[in-house]
Amino acid sequence: MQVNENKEFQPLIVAFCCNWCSYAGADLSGTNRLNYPSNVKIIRVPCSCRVNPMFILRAFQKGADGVILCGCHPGDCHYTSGNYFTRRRMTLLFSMLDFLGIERDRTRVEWVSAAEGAKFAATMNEFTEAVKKLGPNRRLEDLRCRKQ
Amino acid sequence: MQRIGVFVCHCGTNIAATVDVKSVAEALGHEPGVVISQDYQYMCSESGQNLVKNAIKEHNLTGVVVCSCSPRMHENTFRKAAASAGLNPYLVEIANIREQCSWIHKDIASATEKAIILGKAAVAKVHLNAPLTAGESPVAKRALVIGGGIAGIQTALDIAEAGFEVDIVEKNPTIGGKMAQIDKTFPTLDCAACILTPKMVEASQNEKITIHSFSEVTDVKGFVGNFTVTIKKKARFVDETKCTGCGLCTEKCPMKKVPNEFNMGLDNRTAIYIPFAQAVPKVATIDPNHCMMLQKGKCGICSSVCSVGAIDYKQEDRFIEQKYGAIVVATGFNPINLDKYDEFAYNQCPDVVTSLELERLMNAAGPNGGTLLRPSDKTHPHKIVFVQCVGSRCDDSKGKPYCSKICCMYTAKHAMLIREKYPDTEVYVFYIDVRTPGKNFDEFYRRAVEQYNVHYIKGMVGKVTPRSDGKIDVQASDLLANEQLHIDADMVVLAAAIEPDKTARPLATMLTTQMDTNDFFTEAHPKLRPVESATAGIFLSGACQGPKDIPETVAQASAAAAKAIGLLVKNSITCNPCVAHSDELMCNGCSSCEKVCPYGAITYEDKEFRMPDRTTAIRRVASVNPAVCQGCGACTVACPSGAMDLNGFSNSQIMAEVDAICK
Amino acid sequence: MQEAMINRAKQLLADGTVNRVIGWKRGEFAYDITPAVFQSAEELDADFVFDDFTSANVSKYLVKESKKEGKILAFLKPCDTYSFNQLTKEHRVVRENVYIIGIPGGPKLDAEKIKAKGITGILGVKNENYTLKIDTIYGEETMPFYEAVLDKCASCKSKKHVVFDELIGEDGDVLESNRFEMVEKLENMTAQERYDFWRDQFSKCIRCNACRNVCPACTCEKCVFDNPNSGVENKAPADSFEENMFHIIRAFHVAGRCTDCGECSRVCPQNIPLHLLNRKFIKDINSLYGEYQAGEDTTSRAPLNDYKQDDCEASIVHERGVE
Amino acid sequence: MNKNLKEQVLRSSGVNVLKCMRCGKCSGTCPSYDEMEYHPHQFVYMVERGDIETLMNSKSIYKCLTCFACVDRCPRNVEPAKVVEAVRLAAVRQQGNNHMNPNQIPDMLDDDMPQQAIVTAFRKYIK
Repeated sequence: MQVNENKEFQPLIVAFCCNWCSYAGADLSGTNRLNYPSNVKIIRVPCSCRVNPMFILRAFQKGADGVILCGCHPGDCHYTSGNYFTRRRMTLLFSMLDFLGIERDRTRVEWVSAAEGAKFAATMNEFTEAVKKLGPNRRLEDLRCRKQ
Repeated sequence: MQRIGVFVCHCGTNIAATVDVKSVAEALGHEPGVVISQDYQYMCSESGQNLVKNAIKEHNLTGVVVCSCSPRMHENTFRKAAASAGLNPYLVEIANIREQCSWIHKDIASATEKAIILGKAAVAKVHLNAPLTAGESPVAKRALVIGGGIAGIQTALDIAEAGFEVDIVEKNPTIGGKMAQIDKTFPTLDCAACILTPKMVEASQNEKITIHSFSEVTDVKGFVGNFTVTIKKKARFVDETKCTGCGLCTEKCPMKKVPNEFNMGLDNRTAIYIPFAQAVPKVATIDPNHCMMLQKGKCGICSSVCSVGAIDYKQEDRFIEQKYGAIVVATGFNPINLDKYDEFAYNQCPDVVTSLELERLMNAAGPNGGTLLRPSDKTHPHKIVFVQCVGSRCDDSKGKPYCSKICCMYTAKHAMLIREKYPDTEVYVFYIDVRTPGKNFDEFYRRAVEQYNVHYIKGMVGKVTPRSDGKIDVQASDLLANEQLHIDADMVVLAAAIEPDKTARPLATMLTTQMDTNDFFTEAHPKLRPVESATAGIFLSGACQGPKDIPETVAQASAAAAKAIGLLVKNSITCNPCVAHSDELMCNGCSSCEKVCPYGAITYEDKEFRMPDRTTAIRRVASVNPAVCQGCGACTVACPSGAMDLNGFSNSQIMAEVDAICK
Repeated sequence: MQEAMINRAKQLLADGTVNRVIGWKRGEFAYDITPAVFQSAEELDADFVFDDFTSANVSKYLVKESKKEGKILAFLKPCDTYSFNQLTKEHRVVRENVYIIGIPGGPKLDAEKIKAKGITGILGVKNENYTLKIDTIYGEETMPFYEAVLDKCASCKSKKHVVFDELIGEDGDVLESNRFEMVEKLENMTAQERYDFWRDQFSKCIRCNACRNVCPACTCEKCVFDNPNSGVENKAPADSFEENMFHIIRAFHVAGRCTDCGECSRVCPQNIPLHLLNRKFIKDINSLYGEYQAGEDTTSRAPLNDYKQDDCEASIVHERGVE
Repeated sequence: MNKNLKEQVLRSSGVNVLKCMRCGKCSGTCPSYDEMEYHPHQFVYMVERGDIETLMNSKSIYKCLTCFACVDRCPRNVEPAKVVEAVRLAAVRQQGNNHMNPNQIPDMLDDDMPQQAIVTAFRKYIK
């Protein structure tokens, strides 16, 4: 994302949302007209456990400044156990990114149910702000993808 | 070469007011492969769909992107439209520019920019969509109803009526649920037992219905049309097939001081008991916590008096496994625990009772044989105060945030019945609002006021203080008189909020259905699919979905039955084609995918392969059963080689979306 | 030891228990020992080597070898047996087709460390009371034995053979090791310091794929980095991102499967401490999900293919350690 | 209606008066009810309407015992006592409008007066 001198840095946030809870939660925040920044772009996946670490790295590579993964609350997964696997995978992946010195606030896992439109909006507002504070992603970017 | 059509919906002004739909259509028209890009007022309308259909035919489209509302709303609509125009329905992608764009952003420029990006992501994805064909899977012609209250009974009767086998699983020794405990029903004031017990008998006599009383569901596997359920038949220490329900054992049992749940603990029962006279099945049950034989090994009276030898102290929990095509949840409700509302002195004073306790106090089969007496001193109360909304309509920290819905009406009923039977009794009802939507409901409430002279006072009781003279001081506000009142009452009746049964939460986890924050089951759509859960094949009946009165419960029970029947009449159901599949050439056979599959959809076989060096090798490779796979994608990430991929959400499709969004 | 191994191998070949032997033979230099398959007693006598430089883990070769006709004899050091077990668990080797002789483990020597002392032209080595006598073309040199030990051996986790058909020499025990020391040191750095550390390391990567090719956990039929359809196909890193990506994904793919055999770092021509990535995962898994040693058995569920309902949330990463 | 005053009261009390569902439980529970011209539920409603000055000029603001029964029992967590306190603060903050002179206090004491009332009266007098 570009940084102009007279323009506030606008981060690009990619949000992976599971179809059953979080995507529905995002729809609900829309239905209730709860605002969150347009920086957030949602990609629908059937379950949070569909999200491969490669997708997250890919997003950073192509210019995302923050990646958030939303799924059903533990115990509520439409597929029973998907989010439990997600939780382990992402804990380890984020820990590794942190180990490599990548800012840990660029990644997040959040559980948002289909009823939590307000939580979805609040989470997105909060996450966007946190990433905004970090500034553009420089530690895990592909220079060739940087926008002018 | 791809030929993609893009259709941008205005949704009236829902989208068009914040997103410049013309420039979205214009921008997406320049995307690679896009041959036509149009906008239209209402894309989901018939003429909107025709626009899509005609474009598919006219431009020979290979893919369609609709920029509109959430795919959860109209993805199916447009898939069907595409199919009717000869395009594989899975070549349609939706860009959600309403719920996730126009409705949440205010700035037209940034909303439009985002809408274009979402559109581009959908175009990028549809480039990689493959035509998919749905497989089929058989339907087991049997339904399971969990919960044997009026909801469960009605659902079971309706399904049986349609000719299908139904099993009712009830955790208590008898079916009947809450309605069996109720004295009279509003707004007609007919006796609950008179209308419920014939239905209970009908259920027990219907040859299509099997009642598993004193049983619980312990495990659910499988999926729509093909559930395998494990039912635990708890040991009742009485052989159900032999017991005639004569009741001699309950008369002779020496352990007579067990609080009687059916009468809300207002009187006692024996350790071996039949909950009430019309119980179904009418079979005795031994309460192992109080039976001296089971506790200390001494007694055995029931066994010696039983003429058919039905008593079996060695009985153990039994587990049965059964296949079902459909499952209906009817787990019902309970009044909340009132421990934390100190101000109403519920725990201090026996004459402060809940409404359900009052039902038993007034019931002919209740502890006082139908005469309304104070629990403390068995005297006739002359002044009764009803308190509405106890624990309902509260801030989350103080109680339930919702209206319990039934309290206004049953309180009017109680007040009326008391005034009818004991005209010397003064009755006060403290209300915040009187909510009586329903056929003949407001008329009923007005009758309580106008005909029976029940004192309705707008205001809330602030404090209830039992006095040493046996009276109860009720301090309350009368908002219309702008006064604080003190009433020296003989009894106080609390309209406790209702909440879903505690068994519902673990059941929801087993069924993989969703619940709201209050533990009510979430319906698939709040308006259009009110009796289905979001999980296919699981239906909702009665108060497990939200507070409901009896007529509403019965209506929903029949609706749930109709939906279940609609499923059971099919010989097979169309499967979701968005399932995982494995590329055998890349599969390592390492079993990682199998370990994470919640459905056991993955199996392995040794296959012979021709290797690049022209030798042959036997390799262990995974294969996915498309009828069992539900398409979660857990396996795709567990697979290190990337051999496992998911139709409709493939690695390359998701990465294309990522790329388009980040471009 | 070498004698005993050759003799036993010859017996097993002679009585038909096995039809070939996987062991090691000398390469160009004395310290250049590589795995090799021997078909006959003559070949064994001619080339079979087992000495202080014999550190290569042969278990990965058994993925292919165990699927061939007849049984193969494999000599496995304790650390190699963990790799073999892990491969058995993942159905990558056919256990019945391998006759395993457990042999004592290291510590093995690192020729680079000897060369670093300015000692070149190495012809052979001898350990005499922990003084290493090195025979070179320029005469004999000496150095303290432990200064020449391979890093992976210096932090050895176990001398116990977890799978074997017979043993030559004694079986040992699982050891208390200090293997997480360096991981902890890095964890205690600031994010910027960690970033700089890894940038220094990864920027050296020439993507020779030695780490991948030697890794007994990396046995995919087709690696995602070689697969044009995977979306991450990458033959040579073009920039810092691709350097990072390869190592992150590789470490993630072996997380919970890596037995910490240390081969990746041993073979890295650029001396990138790749094992630290794997150890970070092992350390995290041990502390978050309970002690787990990949390859210890053939039945337990790998931590990433398992879960507990009360697992910690991913936010734990944000809550601990140095920012 | 004085908008600034309303905002001041809302800010200093931290109360969201819109959460009130007008059940009147606060007034039903208030031990000072009969002493007050305006009752707890009226405080909440009048603050919502912005009718602050009437409340500031009423003796009711000094009758609240700050016993917090209303706060404890309000089903919607509105916290009426905090509204009363905020209105009282608004009055106290005005210069020269002390409702009570310390010299008057001895005369006001009688046996029925609860001690808490005297303590709060003193507290309310001192700015």
